[in-house]
Amino acid sequence: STFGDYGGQYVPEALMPAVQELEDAYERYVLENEDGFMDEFRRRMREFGGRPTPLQRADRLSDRYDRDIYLKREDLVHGGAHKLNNALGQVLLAKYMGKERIVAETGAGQHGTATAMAAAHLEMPCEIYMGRTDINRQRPNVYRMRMNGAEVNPVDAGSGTLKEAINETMRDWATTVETTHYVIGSIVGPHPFPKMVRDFQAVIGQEARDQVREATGRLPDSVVACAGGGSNTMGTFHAFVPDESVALYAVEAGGSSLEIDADAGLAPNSATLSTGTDGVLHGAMTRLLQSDEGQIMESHSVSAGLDYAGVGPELAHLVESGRVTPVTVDDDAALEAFHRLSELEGVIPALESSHALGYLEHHHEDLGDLVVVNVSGRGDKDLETVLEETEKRDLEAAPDVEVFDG
Amino acid sequence: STFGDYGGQYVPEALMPAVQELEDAYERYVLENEDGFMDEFRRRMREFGGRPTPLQRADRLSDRYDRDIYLKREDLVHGGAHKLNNALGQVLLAKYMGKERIVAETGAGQHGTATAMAAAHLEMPCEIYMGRTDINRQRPNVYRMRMNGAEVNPVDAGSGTLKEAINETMRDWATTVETTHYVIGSIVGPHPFPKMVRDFQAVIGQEARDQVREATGRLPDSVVACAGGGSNTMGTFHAFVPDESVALYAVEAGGSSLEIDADAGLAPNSATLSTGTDGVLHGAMTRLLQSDEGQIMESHSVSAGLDYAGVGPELAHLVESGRVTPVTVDDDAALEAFHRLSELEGVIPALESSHALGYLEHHHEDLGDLVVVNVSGRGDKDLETVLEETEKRDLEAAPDVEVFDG
Amino acid sequence: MSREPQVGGDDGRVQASGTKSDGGSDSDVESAIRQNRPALITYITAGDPSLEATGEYVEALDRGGADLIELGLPFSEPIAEGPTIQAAINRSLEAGTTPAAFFDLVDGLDTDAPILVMTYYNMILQFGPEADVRPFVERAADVGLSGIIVPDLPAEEAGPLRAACDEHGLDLVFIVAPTTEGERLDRIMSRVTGFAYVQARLGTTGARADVSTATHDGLARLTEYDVPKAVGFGVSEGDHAAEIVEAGADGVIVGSALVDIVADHGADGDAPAAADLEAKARELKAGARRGTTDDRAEDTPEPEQP
Amino acid sequence: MSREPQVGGDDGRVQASGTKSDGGSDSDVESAIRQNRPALITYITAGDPSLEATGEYVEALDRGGADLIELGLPFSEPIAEGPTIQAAINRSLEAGTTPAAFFDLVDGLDTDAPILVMTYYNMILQFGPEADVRPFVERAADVGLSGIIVPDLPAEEAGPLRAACDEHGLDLVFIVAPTTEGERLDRIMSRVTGFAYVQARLGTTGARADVSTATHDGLARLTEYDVPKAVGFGVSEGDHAAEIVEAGADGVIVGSALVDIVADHGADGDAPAAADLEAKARELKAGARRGTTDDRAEDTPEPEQP
Repeated sequence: STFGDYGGQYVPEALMPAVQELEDAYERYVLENEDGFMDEFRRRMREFGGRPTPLQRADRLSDRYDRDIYLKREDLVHGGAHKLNNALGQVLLAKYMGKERIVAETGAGQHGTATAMAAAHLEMPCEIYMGRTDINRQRPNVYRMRMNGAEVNPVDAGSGTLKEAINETMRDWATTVETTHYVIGSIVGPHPFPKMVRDFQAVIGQEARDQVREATGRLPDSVVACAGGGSNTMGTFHAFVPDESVALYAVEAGGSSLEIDADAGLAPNSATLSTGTDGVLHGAMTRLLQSDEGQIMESHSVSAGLDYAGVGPELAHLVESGRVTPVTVDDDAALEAFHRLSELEGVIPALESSHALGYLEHHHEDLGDLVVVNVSGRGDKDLETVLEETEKRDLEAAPDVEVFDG
Repeated sequence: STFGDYGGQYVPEALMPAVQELEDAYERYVLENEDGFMDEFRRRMREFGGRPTPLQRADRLSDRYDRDIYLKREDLVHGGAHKLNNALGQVLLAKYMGKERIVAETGAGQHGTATAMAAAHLEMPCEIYMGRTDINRQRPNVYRMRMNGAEVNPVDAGSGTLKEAINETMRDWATTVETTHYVIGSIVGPHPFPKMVRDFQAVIGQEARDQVREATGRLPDSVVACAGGGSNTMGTFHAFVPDESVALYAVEAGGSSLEIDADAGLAPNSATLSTGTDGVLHGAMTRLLQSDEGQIMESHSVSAGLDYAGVGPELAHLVESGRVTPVTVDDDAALEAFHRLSELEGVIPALESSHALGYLEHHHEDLGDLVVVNVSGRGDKDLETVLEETEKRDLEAAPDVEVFDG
Repeated sequence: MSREPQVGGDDGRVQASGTKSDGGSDSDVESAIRQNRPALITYITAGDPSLEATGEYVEALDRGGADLIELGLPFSEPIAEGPTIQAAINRSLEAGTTPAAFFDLVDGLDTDAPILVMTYYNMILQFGPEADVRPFVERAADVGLSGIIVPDLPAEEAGPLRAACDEHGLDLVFIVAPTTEGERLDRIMSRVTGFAYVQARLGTTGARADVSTATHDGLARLTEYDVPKAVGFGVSEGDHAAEIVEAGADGVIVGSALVDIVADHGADGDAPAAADLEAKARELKAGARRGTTDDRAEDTPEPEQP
Repeated sequence: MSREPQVGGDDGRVQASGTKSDGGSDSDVESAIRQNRPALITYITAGDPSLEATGEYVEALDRGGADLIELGLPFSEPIAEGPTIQAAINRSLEAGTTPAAFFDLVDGLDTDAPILVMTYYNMILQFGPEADVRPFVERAADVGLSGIIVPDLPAEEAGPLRAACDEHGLDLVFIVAPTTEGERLDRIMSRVTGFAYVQARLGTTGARADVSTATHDGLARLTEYDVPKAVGFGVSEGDHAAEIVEAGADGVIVGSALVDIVADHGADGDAPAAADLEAKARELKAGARRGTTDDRAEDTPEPEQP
């Protein structure tokens, strides 16, 4: 149940039986394909989710960087991001386990919308906890969840963002654990969540590894993915971990600065792997953005989807063991990368994924001749944010959008 | 160059050489795969566009209607609709033809965004004409086009919607025809556009026909698709036209009424096939919504993407010959269907596609045991419209979305 | 306006059935050009700002020296027009102009210059109960129109209208664009009657500040064809007309510059633009004549311009 | 507060190393429960509204009859708490409460009731320079704390903390939830020291209007285990305490009801909630005693309730 020193099951006693029940279900259904669970999961991801997603050679980026750049197109998964891989897996598992209801947290809304879609598809009552601040800045995602029939429960505590939503979802789960499954949104939380979510997401790297070999006859020199909680990261990396020739780069949100303001309890970044320290949050020992005393920081990134003070324990372990290299890309470089891919390749990436693309821009010379970058989601959801943030900065890559009536 | 009495090349003399040049290019590149054009097109639609799209059994709709309902998931194409099938084909063709620039019209913005994506992908300068009214009500799509590096030219004439945008794009093309290709957005316009766009879109039905046979061992009893200009309609139907046992239903926007207000020049619907009369618009003889004198009506539908007073000449012909049955679904029923699919299946359909789904709700008993419905696009773009229109109507299928601060 | 040929207008122009140089019989339109060469062809949109005003304006242009008059019958989707004529068409449609009222207007006109109708193909198709060009052509002939120009009807699609025009003795004018070449040019020139409408440049209608050198090239390749050539798109001043005629045109077509005058005067008063239209026609006709003079002086040393 | 055992408080309670019924040596905590059965265990959040006030409040609870006092050391992510204690924790964090200042406060306290610290695992890990539980436990022992309760540390993950507590003579209290069963229950009950914190119902902390019948069931399955059992989650009134003790509990844990009192009085004045806390403690202790009486009358005909 651990990855080196990371992981574990640090949860209230009331949840331990549920966590162990889930562990049992994970082993039987996911690892052993009992009752054909994995077959059904894969079939539904194909027919409902749109898998496999393509691995696309990015011709113009390849020219720009003078090497072969391939994009793994998770933006084409139903719902617009890799999130459904996990949400569908967990909701289906909840059904196999006989649960009657699911709850989930959401920050930017991507996991919430994916869970709501999966729950509608599988006819499972669903409630999503979402911070009040996030609700007000991510209205379209709230609409989508409501359209899919999910309840959206506002969380007013604290800064009203992801951390508080997770806390509140855990409280709900602790109250309703006998009938309810908590669909956690990343490779975080108590065992077996980090392994299970990784296994559901591992399809990204499995496909990409086969596809890049088919397209080029060999393995890539580097694989690059953004890292917040880390589900797209581990999903992309997992199949490549045994390939020692393949360098793995986890690109974190450098935000506006890597310095922490401990007095204010603020980290103006989400660079947990790069700058965090060991501790326990939301059920697992991992790397955290925390004060010397152990209080969790408010993290920050222009990408709400990366904005989390923790990270998956498996990633923490792979970084500690040297297998994965953590790097950072700041808000400005991510915004530039958002515009660059939109304009050069006709793919509008999620702001999360734009961090991976920003790393490519500034460090492509370190990445070898053949690079795979995971485009974890599409950027439609980020348009308003990007416009606002771009205007503040006067970025050169940005288009003028003032075609409206004055 | 005609489909029975429909079709033709009714364009200003200045455009005739370009139309004939295109006809030649269509025959060589598209029909004869010269220089491997179609191979490259198919490869790019696979790798960039995400084809093939799945054919998904809709379990809960199948239960509801007591027959097998399959959804062709064009909402999963890059950009969120079938539009890219055509846009990528034409932009690629423009490149093969040595053109230096493309122009396109857009109404709701779906064709414009698809064209802008394809142009960015293929490094082709691109200008999109869009009515001022549409620009102001479809801002996210304007942003997306600008992000992809396309110019968006507002059209102030008339009611500032699709019809005026087409007129203006034709004027641009008439001025720049030697270096510019006009990427028309549907199976309309002068020959060879209706055939060429159909051929690019025919992949929908080709895939669906193979997929439904693989899934069920037989051909469907009915195929249902919405019809505005008709590109998703013909794209879905084309492969099934020779299968005489398969009934084909083209679902038009019934709007608020099928009655025309000729004095005001308004048709409160877009039911061209069902209620229109023969005439010439935008380069082709086809069915039109027009006054007795021949003035074109302002059409109306809650779905901006269906809101067009003409229709593809091939569809007009297939309706006249009895092969395709035209039917209508009004605004209310389309909105109900939007909510129904979102809630029952976890797929938020475009308002266009919701018309096809609305027909299913009210006439499933006429459709046989095995039905394929084309979900031509996703409904994210329609959320604001649906919320507004739903609120006006107090629809029972609609969720309450008031989770925001007061 | 009756269809009876008239000989001798108040400015000495000759209309109607003249005699072709090859001995064949010219149409009203062709005669008007040949016998008044260099001819001035004027366009305004019927019904802008009202059909009553249009009647006055047509007569003013006639007085001012127009040798042919094109009247636009408005269509809601004028894809070949620039902003000036689009706006005129919108004003006309808002004023309620219908084909029936248009024909009634023309029926009551009495001009020396033959009148042509310029409209889009769908307007022609829809005049009768079914989609059919014949009722329109029949009525056009009845009210004394001399010809038809259809901006969205290329020669390839013109079979039914060509036949109907022939049956009723109307000219069908085709447009020759800068892009029109080879076999297509031959085909168009073999099917056109009245005159060939030579488009001076690519694009839509509209007054422009200079006249393209493309005009010269465009006319040069047409010299082998016998039909009269008139050049339009972008002519707004007498000097333009002079240049065009100098380049070898048989006539000059002016539209947007006249529509601008109508627009400037608006709908106030009783056909307020009439006097200005007449003056503009005079300027343009004089310019065209100047071009002819220059043309004839081509082989002599260039004369001083006034 | 020193760690020297004290005998005899002002209400005659016995603290510190007593003698177990089986002859083994009880801890401070276990003795405080056994010897004051039914024991009243009170919780407040340290630093709400200030550490100075907390000092006063602890002494007030001590005077009011609390047999054990849990002090919450605030953590920014209190996932096991309901809204009442979450709010107290936020107030404490905003007041700048740190573990170092918390320990200093406790070091200066002088109460009859032993004090336990209740905090989340990360706070314990981070007290020293590395992620390690030992510095925290060592300091806790130094300042005279008697035990630790960690709401997010199940027995399975408690190895390092259990070892450190044993080394320093501190009790480590585990929670037993309604869902805790079978082998896990055995394991927890074999590792717990001080008392077993019996969670009356699923969910988070918080005062509720009634006490679940689950309490009875929960206690029934624990009778075979020798360690004292105290019931918490939802106790707010003397009558709740009576019911719980009647059901067989050795102690009653009250938190949110006290935190409510602290919150109601706010930060105005010098520990303004002290008197009310003392009175509430008295009410609860009396209720608990009433439950004992009822409990002992279990086998006799049910008495009339007042």
